[in-house]
Amino acid sequence: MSSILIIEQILNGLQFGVMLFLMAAGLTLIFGVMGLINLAHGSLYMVGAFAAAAVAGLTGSFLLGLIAALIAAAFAGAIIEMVVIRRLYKAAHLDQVLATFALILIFSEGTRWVFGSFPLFLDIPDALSGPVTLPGGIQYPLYRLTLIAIGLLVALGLWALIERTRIGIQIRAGENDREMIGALGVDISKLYTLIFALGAALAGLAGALVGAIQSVQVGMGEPVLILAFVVIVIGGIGSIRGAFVGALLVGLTDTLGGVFLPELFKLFMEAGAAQKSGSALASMSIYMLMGLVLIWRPTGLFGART
Amino acid sequence: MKLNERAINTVVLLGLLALPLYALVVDEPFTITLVTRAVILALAAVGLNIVLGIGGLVSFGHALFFGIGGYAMGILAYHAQTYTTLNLGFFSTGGTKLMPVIWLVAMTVSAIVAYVIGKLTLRTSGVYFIMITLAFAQMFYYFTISWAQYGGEDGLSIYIRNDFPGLNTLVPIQFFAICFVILCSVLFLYARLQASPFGLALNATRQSATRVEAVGLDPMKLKLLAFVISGAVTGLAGALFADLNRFVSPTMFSWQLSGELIVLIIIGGVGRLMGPVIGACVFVALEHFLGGLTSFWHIYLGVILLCIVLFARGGILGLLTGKEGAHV
Amino acid sequence: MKNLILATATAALCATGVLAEDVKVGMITTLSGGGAGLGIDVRDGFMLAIAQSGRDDIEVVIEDDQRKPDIAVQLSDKMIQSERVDVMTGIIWSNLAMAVVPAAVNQDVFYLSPNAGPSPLAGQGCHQNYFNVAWQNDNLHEAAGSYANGAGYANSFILAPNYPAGQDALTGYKRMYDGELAGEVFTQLGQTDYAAEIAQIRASGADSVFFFLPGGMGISFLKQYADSGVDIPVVGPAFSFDQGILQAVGDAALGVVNTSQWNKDIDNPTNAAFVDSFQAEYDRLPSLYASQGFDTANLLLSALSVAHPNDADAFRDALRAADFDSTRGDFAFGPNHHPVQTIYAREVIQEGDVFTNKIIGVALENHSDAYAAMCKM
Amino acid sequence: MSDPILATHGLSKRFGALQATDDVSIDLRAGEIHAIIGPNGAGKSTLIKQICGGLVPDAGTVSLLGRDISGLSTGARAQAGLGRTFQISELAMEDTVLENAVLGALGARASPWSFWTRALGRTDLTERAKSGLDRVGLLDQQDMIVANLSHGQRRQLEVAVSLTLSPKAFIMDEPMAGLGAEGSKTMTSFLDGLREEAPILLVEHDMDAVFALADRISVLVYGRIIATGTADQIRNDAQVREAYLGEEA
Repeated sequence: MSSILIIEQILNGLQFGVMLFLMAAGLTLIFGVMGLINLAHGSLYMVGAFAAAAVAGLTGSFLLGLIAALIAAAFAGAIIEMVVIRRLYKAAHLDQVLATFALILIFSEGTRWVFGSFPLFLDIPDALSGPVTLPGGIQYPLYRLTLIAIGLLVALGLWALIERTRIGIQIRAGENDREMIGALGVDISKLYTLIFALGAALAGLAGALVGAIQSVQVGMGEPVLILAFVVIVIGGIGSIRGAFVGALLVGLTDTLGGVFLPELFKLFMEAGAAQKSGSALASMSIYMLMGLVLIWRPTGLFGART
Repeated sequence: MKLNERAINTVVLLGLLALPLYALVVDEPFTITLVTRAVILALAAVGLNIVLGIGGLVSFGHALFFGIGGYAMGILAYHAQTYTTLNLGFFSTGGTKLMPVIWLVAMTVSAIVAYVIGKLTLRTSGVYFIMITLAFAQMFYYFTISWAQYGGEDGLSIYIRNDFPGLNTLVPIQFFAICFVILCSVLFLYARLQASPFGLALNATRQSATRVEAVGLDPMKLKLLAFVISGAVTGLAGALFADLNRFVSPTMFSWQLSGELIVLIIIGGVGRLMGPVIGACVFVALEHFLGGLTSFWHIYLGVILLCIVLFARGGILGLLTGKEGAHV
Repeated sequence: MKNLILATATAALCATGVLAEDVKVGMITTLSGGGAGLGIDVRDGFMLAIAQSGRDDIEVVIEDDQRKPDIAVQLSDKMIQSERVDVMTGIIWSNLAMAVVPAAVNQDVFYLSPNAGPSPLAGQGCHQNYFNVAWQNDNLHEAAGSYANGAGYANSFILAPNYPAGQDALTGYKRMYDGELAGEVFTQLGQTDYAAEIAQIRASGADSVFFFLPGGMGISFLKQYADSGVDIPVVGPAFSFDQGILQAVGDAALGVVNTSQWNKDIDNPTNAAFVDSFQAEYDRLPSLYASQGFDTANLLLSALSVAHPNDADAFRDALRAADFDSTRGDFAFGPNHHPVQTIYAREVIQEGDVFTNKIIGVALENHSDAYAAMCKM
Repeated sequence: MSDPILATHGLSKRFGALQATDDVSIDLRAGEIHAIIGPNGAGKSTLIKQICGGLVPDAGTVSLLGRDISGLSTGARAQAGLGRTFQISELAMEDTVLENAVLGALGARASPWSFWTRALGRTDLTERAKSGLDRVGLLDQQDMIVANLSHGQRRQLEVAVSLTLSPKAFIMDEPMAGLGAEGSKTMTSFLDGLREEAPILLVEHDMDAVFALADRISVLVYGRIIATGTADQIRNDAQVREAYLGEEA
């Protein structure tokens, strides 16, 4: 296997990882600050993708589509926070799971009701289509490189937001002590709505960005949701840094596992069988990764120790 | 509303028995099948309720045991119906179509797997436990999807239901009878377990593991045993479910199914004897009637579930008895 | 109360066949969730043919299986035990068909498959009451292999999801394809990112790519493939180039060759009428699945004009004769009740704003399936 | 001088830069109340955790009745005879008072592995539980749900649960915390009588209670024991006054 192929696969893993980070960051923030398990986060990803596809389809502008995705997802997030989620902060995890599970049902079927059962079209903008040649002669799609850049920029922005701004201080205070931010004179319910909308917007952004290279369809959020949960659990719930590291780990494991495990199996198996068992193992690999991490560190890589 | 929980329980069980009998009289066999489905789902959820309700462990991977039970049935019956040998290295068998044997295998394998997984996962708690149990179920899900020998994603079809001595299991009411008797036995076991010293200690573990440790008991061992019992019961339900459908597939391992089992319990009432049973009846009824009304029935189901969480803490039983908690 | 008794009595009468001329058809198909588009098309095609027949003695009971095998089994029990249908149809997915069909046909119900054709039901598990009106699962892949030979491809890279239908697809392709394999990859079921596979394709030195990735997987693959700059020609079965999803793929699919037993430009009066009336009725172009639903209904109607399903032997003979005008032109059943039909190679083109397919040649003529010999009926 | 019931030998624990306990050696003798006092963050909680088994020390051992229990789990130490009460009540809040006490009795029997009999139908368990409740004066409240008890009653119940274990030594973490003046007085007189049953290692902030009860007092500052002695000795110890009471010597 050539080194070019390996580098290309690492880039692929990285791109997958940073997109997972966009999902996981919101999820982990919401859990860290509000203590809420939000299964409906994947629905916000879907909302973003559908909004982008609808607006880009009408206006022909991908950028407008992206903006629409951000607004629609943030708006949807703020609405469900104010109508439903707000009543669940003090509830048991179990009630949160059920309520947000119910939200998934409503969002998925609602979207199907509005947009129909067929996938929507969303294409990457012309300016970003096609491959570029990287140093070393690697041909790599420009759009995917852009995704990596956007993901890293968002990560940087989040870090700055949390470490360097007033809202960041409030968020960190909220993670440590929910009562304290009330004492600091912060309007908690406004802060929570804001954080929820921020998380939702990130999910919507991911949905729109990824929707352009995948298919925009009902149910697209659920597999990503499960992966995002895997990411934040590996990283340690509530930790943005953990989500970042976890996302890259999961992205790389999934991509590289799918490529290299069958190759590895071919060393001691007949090719067809190696292909089958290798890819079977690859599909389980991230769950094994998560299992191992949790057995080793029951609160994830960067989670609070008990 | 304040009704006596024991009275409600009696009414529900009697209703669960009366409906199929009525259906038998008016010759509506499908109603019997539908009630049987509710009974089996209830059984699976009763199993989950042992860890979730008494032990406070939110297992988001209980479909794992449901699936193991299903595949235990599928594999044994597959070998029996194709006259092939199942070779495990240390042991080989021609499979079987006898229900009691299948049940025993389903429960044993589920219990063993539960023991291993419990050993690995019970160190974690809260969301970590939720997710790690999910992870194990997902591993089995993906494994069975690519397990070509037993049908992979297509699953395994068993053309004729397995045998129970003295009964014709293909007759809906007779298969219902089997499932109903099992459910009642397990409910009885659950009630005894809940009131037993073990149940008391497990219940205390949920509320304060520190206290349980301070009186010299080991919460880990309590939880592990509960997990094993729970896995075995859900595994048994899985074998029955596969027999009801005469079919087993990886969807029995899916996370949606794990979620549904939790939903059943919350609808009915967490930690209550009949909570899972009431939840299963309501869920199957909603699925059947709403599904017949509109193809967008998931929206309505979602709204109903939301209302239960927001306005009926303690589930339907909590609403009816006026008591949120499970304590009798 | 009186009405209820009356209704029950009527139902009982129907069930015992006193009003023998009425026919009840049970359709279990996917109408909600991710794969709903296929089921909706099958249903609409089927109902269009029933409506056009003008017969009011056929009652069609339609239920949504949510693409879940256990729900499908439950609905099948309901159809047989409660609705007491004579004929069943509608299932889209092979795994659901495997869960439902064997039990149903063993309870003396006829089953007409409008889409799924898993190999066990074509081979050892074939049944006299089971008729497949679409194709055996391998057929379109075999046609793709045959097309690849004709196009002079000698080094294919092939990929499919790691599940039985995916494994069958690669087997089917290899059965007809004579050249070398530059690579063979199983992806994950439901996978949405194919960057890794595309990188492998780029590095493999292949002269052609064959893929079977139904539904959203295919959309993702094609969009990413088009964007990657790899320009090795692609061949696939019709499932990823169907009318319903082509619009979501867009430009990325243009020029791709795919194999299908049907296309809207097949030149026969039945097909032309079907395409026009479907568009008039539902305001969209018909898909492959709609044509299969339409053909299934017409096969049923042709048999019903000869015998009622209560007369099982006569009805079965009438089905086997396949005396109906298919949208595909010639249509006949092989000994295992699976189609013997011509499979075409199509190319994706753009007509105005709409992406659609155009037939460019024949991939396999009067093709049967590889399992017929194993069927002992 | 009799052999100590409970003793620690050179317990040390470091968290990063913080030396939480530093070479702590204390003992608890039959019939006495030995109080540990010290400013916030002095390492009292860390010390208790190391004695009871929640925290593994970097160095040092714990012995009970001359037997080294350092290697045992929390549960096993409780079995061996350490009866513990908590600063914040650790009880099954949804259960009844009696059920909580029966849990203690179960612990004493070390046998929760019974699945068929009713826990509350086993007289061996309920008798033991009720005698514990009687001892703290909660017998009349046995059917109340713990969540409905007053703060003071929960403290008493904590002690009752410990009593069902017939411990060799009590470890009590701030039993007076949150009790009003009246409650503290009752608790003080109750503990006063309890020392005959088993000696008490008492961590407490309420100085009135400490000086009224303790036979000996140890002062923990920055993880070190800086003085041990009777109430009078401690009151007059210059080092204590300086380090703890903040007075200039």
